[in-house]
Amino acid sequence: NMTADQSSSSIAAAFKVFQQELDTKHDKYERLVKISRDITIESKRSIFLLQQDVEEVLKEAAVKLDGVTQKIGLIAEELRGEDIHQFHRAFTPGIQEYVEAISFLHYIRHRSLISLEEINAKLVFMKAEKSSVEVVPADVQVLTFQVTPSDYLLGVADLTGELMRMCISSVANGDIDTPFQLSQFLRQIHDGFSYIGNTGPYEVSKKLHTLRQSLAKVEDACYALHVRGSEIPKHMLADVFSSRTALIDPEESMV
Amino acid sequence: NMTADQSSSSIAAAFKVFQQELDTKHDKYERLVKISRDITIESKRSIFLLQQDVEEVLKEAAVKLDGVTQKIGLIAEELRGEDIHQFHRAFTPGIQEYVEAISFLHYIRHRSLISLEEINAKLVFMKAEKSSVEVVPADVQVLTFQVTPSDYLLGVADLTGELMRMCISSVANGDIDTPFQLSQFLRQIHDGFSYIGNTGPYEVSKKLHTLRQSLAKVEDACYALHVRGSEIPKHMLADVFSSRTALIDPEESMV
Amino acid sequence: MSVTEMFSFIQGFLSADQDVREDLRKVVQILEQAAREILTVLQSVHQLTGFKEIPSKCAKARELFCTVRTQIADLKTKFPVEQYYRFHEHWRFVLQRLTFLAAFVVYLESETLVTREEVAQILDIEVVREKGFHLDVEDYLAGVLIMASELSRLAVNSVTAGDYSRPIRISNFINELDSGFRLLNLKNDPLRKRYDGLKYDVKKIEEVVYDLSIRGLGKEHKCGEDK
Amino acid sequence: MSVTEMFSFIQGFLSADQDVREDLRKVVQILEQAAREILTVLQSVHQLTGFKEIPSKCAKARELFCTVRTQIADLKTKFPVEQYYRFHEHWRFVLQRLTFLAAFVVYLESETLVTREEVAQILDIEVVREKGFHLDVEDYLAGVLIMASELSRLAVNSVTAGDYSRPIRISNFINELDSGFRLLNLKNDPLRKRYDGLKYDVKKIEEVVYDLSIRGLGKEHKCGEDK
Amino acid sequence: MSVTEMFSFIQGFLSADQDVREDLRKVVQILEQAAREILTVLQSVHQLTGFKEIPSKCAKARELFCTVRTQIADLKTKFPVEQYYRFHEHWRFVLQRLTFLAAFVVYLESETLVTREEVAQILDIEVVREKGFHLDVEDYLAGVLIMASELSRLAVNSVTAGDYSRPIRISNFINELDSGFRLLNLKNDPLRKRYDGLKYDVKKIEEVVYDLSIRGLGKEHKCGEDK
Amino acid sequence: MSVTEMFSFIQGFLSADQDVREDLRKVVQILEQAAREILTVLQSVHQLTGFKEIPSKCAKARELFCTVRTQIADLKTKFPVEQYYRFHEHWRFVLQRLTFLAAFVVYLESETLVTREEVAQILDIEVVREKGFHLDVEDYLAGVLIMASELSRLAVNSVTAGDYSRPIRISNFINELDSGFRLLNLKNDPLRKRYDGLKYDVKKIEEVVYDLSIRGLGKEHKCGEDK
Amino acid sequence: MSVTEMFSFIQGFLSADQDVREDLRKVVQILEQAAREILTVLQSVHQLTGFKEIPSKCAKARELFCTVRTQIADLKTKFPVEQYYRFHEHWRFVLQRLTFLAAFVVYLESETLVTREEVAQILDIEVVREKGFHLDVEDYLAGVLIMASELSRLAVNSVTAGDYSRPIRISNFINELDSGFRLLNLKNDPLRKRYDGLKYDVKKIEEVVYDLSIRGLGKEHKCGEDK
Amino acid sequence: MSVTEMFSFIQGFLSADQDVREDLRKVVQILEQAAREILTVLQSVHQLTGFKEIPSKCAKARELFCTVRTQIADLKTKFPVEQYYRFHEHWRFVLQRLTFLAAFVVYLESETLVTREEVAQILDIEVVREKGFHLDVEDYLAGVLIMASELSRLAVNSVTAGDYSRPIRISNFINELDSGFRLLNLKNDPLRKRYDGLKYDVKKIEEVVYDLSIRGLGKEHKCGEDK
Ligand SMILES: [Mn+2]
Ligand SMILES: [Mn+2]
Repeated sequence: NMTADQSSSSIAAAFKVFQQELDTKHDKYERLVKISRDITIESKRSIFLLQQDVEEVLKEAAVKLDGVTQKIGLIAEELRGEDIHQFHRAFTPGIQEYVEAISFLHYIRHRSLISLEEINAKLVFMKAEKSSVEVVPADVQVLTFQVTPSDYLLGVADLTGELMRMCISSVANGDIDTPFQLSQFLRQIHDGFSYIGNTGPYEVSKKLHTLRQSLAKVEDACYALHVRGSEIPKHMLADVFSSRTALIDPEESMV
Repeated sequence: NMTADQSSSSIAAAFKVFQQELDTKHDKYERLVKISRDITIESKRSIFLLQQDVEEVLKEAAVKLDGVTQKIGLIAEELRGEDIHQFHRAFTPGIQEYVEAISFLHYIRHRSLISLEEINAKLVFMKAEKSSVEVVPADVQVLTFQVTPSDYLLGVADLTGELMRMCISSVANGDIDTPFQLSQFLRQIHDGFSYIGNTGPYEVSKKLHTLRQSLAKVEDACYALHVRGSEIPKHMLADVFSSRTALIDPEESMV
Repeated sequence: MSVTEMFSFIQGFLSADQDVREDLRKVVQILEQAAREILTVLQSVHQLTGFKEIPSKCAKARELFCTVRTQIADLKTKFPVEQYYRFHEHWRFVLQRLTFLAAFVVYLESETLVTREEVAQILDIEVVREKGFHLDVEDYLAGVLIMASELSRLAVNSVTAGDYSRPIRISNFINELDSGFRLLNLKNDPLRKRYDGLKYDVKKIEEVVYDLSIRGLGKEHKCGEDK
Repeated sequence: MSVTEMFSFIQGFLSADQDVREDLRKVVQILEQAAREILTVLQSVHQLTGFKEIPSKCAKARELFCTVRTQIADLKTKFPVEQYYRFHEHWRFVLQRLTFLAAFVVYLESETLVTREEVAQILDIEVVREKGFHLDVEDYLAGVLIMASELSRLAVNSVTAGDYSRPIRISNFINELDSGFRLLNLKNDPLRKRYDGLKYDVKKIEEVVYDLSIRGLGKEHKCGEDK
Repeated sequence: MSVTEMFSFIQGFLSADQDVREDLRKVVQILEQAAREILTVLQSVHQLTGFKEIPSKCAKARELFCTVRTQIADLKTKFPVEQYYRFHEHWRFVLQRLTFLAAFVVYLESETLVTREEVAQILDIEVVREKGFHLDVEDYLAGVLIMASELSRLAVNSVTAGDYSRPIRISNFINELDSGFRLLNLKNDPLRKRYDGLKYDVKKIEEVVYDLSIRGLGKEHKCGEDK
Repeated sequence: MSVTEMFSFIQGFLSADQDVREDLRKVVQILEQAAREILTVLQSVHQLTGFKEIPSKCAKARELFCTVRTQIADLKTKFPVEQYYRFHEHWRFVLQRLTFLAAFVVYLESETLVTREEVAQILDIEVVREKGFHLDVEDYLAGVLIMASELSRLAVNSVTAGDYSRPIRISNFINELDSGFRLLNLKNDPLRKRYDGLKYDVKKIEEVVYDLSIRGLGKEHKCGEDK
Repeated sequence: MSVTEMFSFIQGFLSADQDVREDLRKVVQILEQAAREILTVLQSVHQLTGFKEIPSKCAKARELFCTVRTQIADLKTKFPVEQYYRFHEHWRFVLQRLTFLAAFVVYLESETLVTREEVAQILDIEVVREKGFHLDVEDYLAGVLIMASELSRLAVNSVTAGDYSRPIRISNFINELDSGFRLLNLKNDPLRKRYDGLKYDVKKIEEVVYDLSIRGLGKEHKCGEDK
Repeated sequence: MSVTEMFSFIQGFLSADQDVREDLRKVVQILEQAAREILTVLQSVHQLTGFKEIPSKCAKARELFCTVRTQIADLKTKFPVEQYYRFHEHWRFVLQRLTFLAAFVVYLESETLVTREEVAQILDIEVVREKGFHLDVEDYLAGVLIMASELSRLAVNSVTAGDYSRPIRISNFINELDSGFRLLNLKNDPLRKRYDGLKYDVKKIEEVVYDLSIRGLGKEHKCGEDK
């Protein structure tokens, strides 16, 4: 029985180590889930602001998104020295929503698709080490977070839904340029996803149907604009929309 | 256009109020979800401790569960003056897990089913009002939380799974009384759920199958104990298990 | 308390709950019937001949709301008032329909957006939860969105009926409404979906206005009628 | 970067990913074959005649682990080492099987619980993630639990083969293991399910011990062999 | 009676039931083919050239309904008449399609809503269940709703074919139909879903009428026919 | 008849149908309550102490079937008897449960398989459809299969209660039942699924008999029957 | 060729295909009935009295396989032989059942594993696909696994019937079978799932042997037969 | 032959099968890549500027079909030709996509419906199963239906690009296709579901033609073709 006790304590000791390891991992996972939820909510709110397409609101959204970026910094901190893929499921919803928001802001400002590099370039964080209480600049550490290509793809897939909403709003506001621009852009994204086809992650395939529907809505909107526009001579067109289009700020005013 | 502006501002003013109302609700919902997740995790950990059936571990679990109770206090605080059913979906998973844990502890201590009243009696919280900084006892406010009968039922349904685990452990430990007690108890719960049948919430019906399986496992265990026990004269039985059963503490030692 | 007693106790609670729900289902079904009747009255505004009759149709609808009030009063007696959200799903849909109808009547009468207070008054319910059976803000907003869609239909039919100024007024109104909704942080919930539909309504109305403007229709009327 | 370029870039990444997975699938399939071969060797301990041959069977199994090490070495070259968890699902199952086999060999040899370090050594992998391709703690634990189930079978077959002391030693060992697992806060995950199975193994072995004890079998042997 | 005898006896029951269902499946398949043929005949009314041929197409369809009647007569012989609802699912779908086709023919001929009695007559079945194989009221309504959707398509294609008055008549007809349905208290069943589609058809047709109206098309006809 | 009149007329039909269904739902709910009460009475036979009380429990259950008969009599009045299959789904489930309960009582009393005639008599309904409200053969079979599963539980608990002969009798009974079902040509329907469960019950009971046999328990009875 | 002609032509294809499937369904249903009859004959070996009758039961089963051969001959005529895999799903299930039955007969007769060749001969079909309607290797394996599960039941019932040596022979046989399957590299398909069930059968039979061994039952027989 | 030998032999079979499937997966993956490339080329016809380039795009697509032919030639070598239906699922999806692409090219070039023969020729496969690797009729139909949906998109985008005659031609083409499909007796299978989508495409295109017609757009072309 002596030996049993001894070996028992050795097994017990080993399992106490396992216990700590598992609990640490689980707690970290749980913290990441919570950060991810926050990121999702704030990103969604930013997107909602962005749909309003008014300069000051855009600024507000940009500020909100900077806050989100800081939250991603918290994820980066949790993952310091970890294998990002071990905890990926915990934060992927938040990151996807962030990609959707940031790429939407980027499109509004630049009328182009933000690249994965550009997103990742935003996710570099300077952290003052806690070791020394005084703020010594030399003690600053750089932390980065890398969005995976899959999360990027999934975020962009969701972006197309927002672009469709933006297109319909533009049509409703009598803005005739944006819909055509958007249809061009959306078609490119659609063709891109067609090109990737089923080689991408499974979730992308699931979103493809919605993407097609969004594209159809945008193409229908352009069609409607064109058909209606066909009824009067071209030179009158500008006149008809002049009062409204003036309200839409030209692109160059923002960067 | 003047009137349009005026009415516009009145609509805008109204919608700003709605915005605040919706955001407040959403934020509260989100906070409740997070508390609920914490409650779930801590309850699960308590249950795990309880499965060990060792006096000091029981105490540790009880302490952990007191912590969970305090977390439910946070929910009660969030719901102060609210309609509990408006946010019910946010915290029902946590509460169900708490019911499972607290009723398990109760069974271990008293070998009986904790009642809904007994659970609710634990969920009374004294809160010192923040208004005055000094701690004046007169300024204490009583907050309560009421577990719904459905959440109670769902928690008890999950309890049966833990009871089954406990039964198998007891058999494995050579404890011959507990399995028969448990089979009796589990049969009562099973009959209770049969009695309720499909009049209960939908989720209960879903759990009924698992409950039946748990009961079958416990009945099989008792059957196995009996069949094995049948091979030797009754008076020898005690002898065989004596060394082990001594380790199992008698009920009266705890309360 | 024994296990059996405990389950009897719970069973009692569940039975009571089922009875409440059974009662609610019945009252709500009657309410839905009433709502459909009001809708039938108001539908006639889309007809060629219906435009002149708007005031009388609105008056008729207002009358029918009396019945609705009685029925809602009945509904209130069927469950404990503090448990509003427990049974919310039962009347949610019909309350949104009734809000839509109230909002439509008010719009037809005064071309203004009904306030939550007004809807509450028309239905004889509360605005604030603490005061009693109330109109949830999301249900109010849903009702308003249903009306927006009805207005886009009205804009189309106004033109058919030869009224070229109404679409322009509807357009202004819907635009204001849209601005209001833009202020809200809607989640991915049913309300958000409905709000996405608003954009299509705005678009449709804008198309009507466009059709009128390129034909030089409606301009003179608008001036004449607006001021 | 244009949209097209961006998608080409991503497509490149995805293709690379697919290629890695294709490679992993192949190596893992070979590993599974090797694991099945080791299992076949060790299965013979359940046979009536197998008990005397345990040492030679263990030696044979140890030999076969050489091949496994070579194959794992190959596996490691198929993906970037820091992306262990990205492809974890590919080898998770086979690694648990191999852990089981290693644990079984070690138990048969010395009646002790293999440590994570020992498994890592037998498979020529790391314990600590930072150092390289490692054995995840959950996979180690899963492997140990598979062994527990095999031991309950061994306890049964030992009796059939006339070895009455082994079940008692297995019983003690499994009880210790059970105590160890009780320390862990397992979530509702696959590991928890497997651990629930452990209780049945404990139960089965306890039944065997009981059967022996009421027949007065094994007692004398236990004393004789244990000390 | 022994258990074996009883089960042999029961097998008799089950076989008979399976045979009936097999027979029904075959006859229904033939009926579906006939329905598709009638549809093909009627589809041509949507073509540019089809409008003049409506009478001849209707006549042709009426002829094809003869075959349908023969097939339904055959269907009736395949099962005991009182067990209509036991096998209802087998022919439910095709009966709705046939109702739609009958309703469409009648509308094209006379621009009226076919009654249940008329459909029953066309298919040579009963209206009242007690009298024999009958047309269930819900199936009749479903058929009518399918026609409504076909009419919205017809309105669109009428304009393309240069017939500007037909859409206006369709619009009036559909509005009347909509009012009719609003009298019904439909539950959340397939019929309710189909009825929700009617709203879309109403709106679509109104938009066609709007398009004509704003362009001043069809005015002369409307006056002429309306008054 | 105008469209409005026709639809009003149809609404009459629909309302009548909905009223019937509402009535049926209520009666069935009460029947389910009664069935649950009988179940509660019979479930006590699984208790350790319940075996001696089987006769009194059966008597009690028989009494409760009186109430069931009254309720079924009430059910029959709620719809035209020839429309049995139209509303079949409403009572199908509860009739299967009641068949199970009747079969269980009969088995406990006489250890024989209840015939469809007996069940019909206990519930005071018909066997032959033509004669009135009857017990559909598939519902009868479903009820019998539910009982088979309850018997496998009873076999286990009999042993625990020290009754070693009952499992052997149950085993013979279930084997006979299994042979009976093998005569049937079941399709891939719910009944087939339930029948697949019977195989598990057969095996389970055989293992109980095995456990008794290997320990020489219940021998005296077995000998008596075997030789 | 016009579009219409082409589609008429295609309809010919589709009809032919549907006819073939209809025919296959019917023949397969008859085959299933035959398989159930053979099963009923063989089931009696599980009965107390059945052990002595094994030879006569096997002979009876062999006879019934004649009918099966005729039916399979009929099945072969229903489709072009090269399209075996096009219609495979139709007969796959019944062929697995028949393989199980053939394997069970052969085991009962000679306690050996039926080969694929033997099954093919019993069913009068081919082993090699090129030669005609054949027994797919996966279907053969599935049939063998069904038998393994039946043997674990037989081991249990042998003991009940007092035959203590049979379980030991079954145990050896099943172990050999298990080793055989361990040579196979099964994917995550239905076969793999069934094979996972084999582990349970192995364990179950080992426990039966254990039960005999610890009670000193069957020893004398074992010696006598083993050596 | 011992059990081990037999299973080793069987493993040979299984490995061969798995190797074939592995090979097929790879070739099909490459084919899918090629199909996506052709799609990318053809999708540019939806661009505003893409209409003039249709001939050059078609030429480019035709070129890419050369590669496809080589890959299909490779595919054919990977399995015995008579086992087409055994492995059908592997290439079914990609063959439908390629049929769609071939049909789309042919339509863009000549505005005719590609025949099965033409598709077979473009892919360098057979029409008749007996002659070798062929295009299954259901896969051909599925591919045609995918094209129909693409054409409805093309009709919309043609108008946006200012081409008003194309939609009218597409409308006629789709109507003919719809008539063709109505000749088929499709079961409740994937093809039937796809065909239900065709109705939506027909309607969509008719609405485009309507929009043009009511605005007098595309008249000149229409007149030319109509009369
Ligand atoms: Mn979004
Ligand atoms: Mn639990």
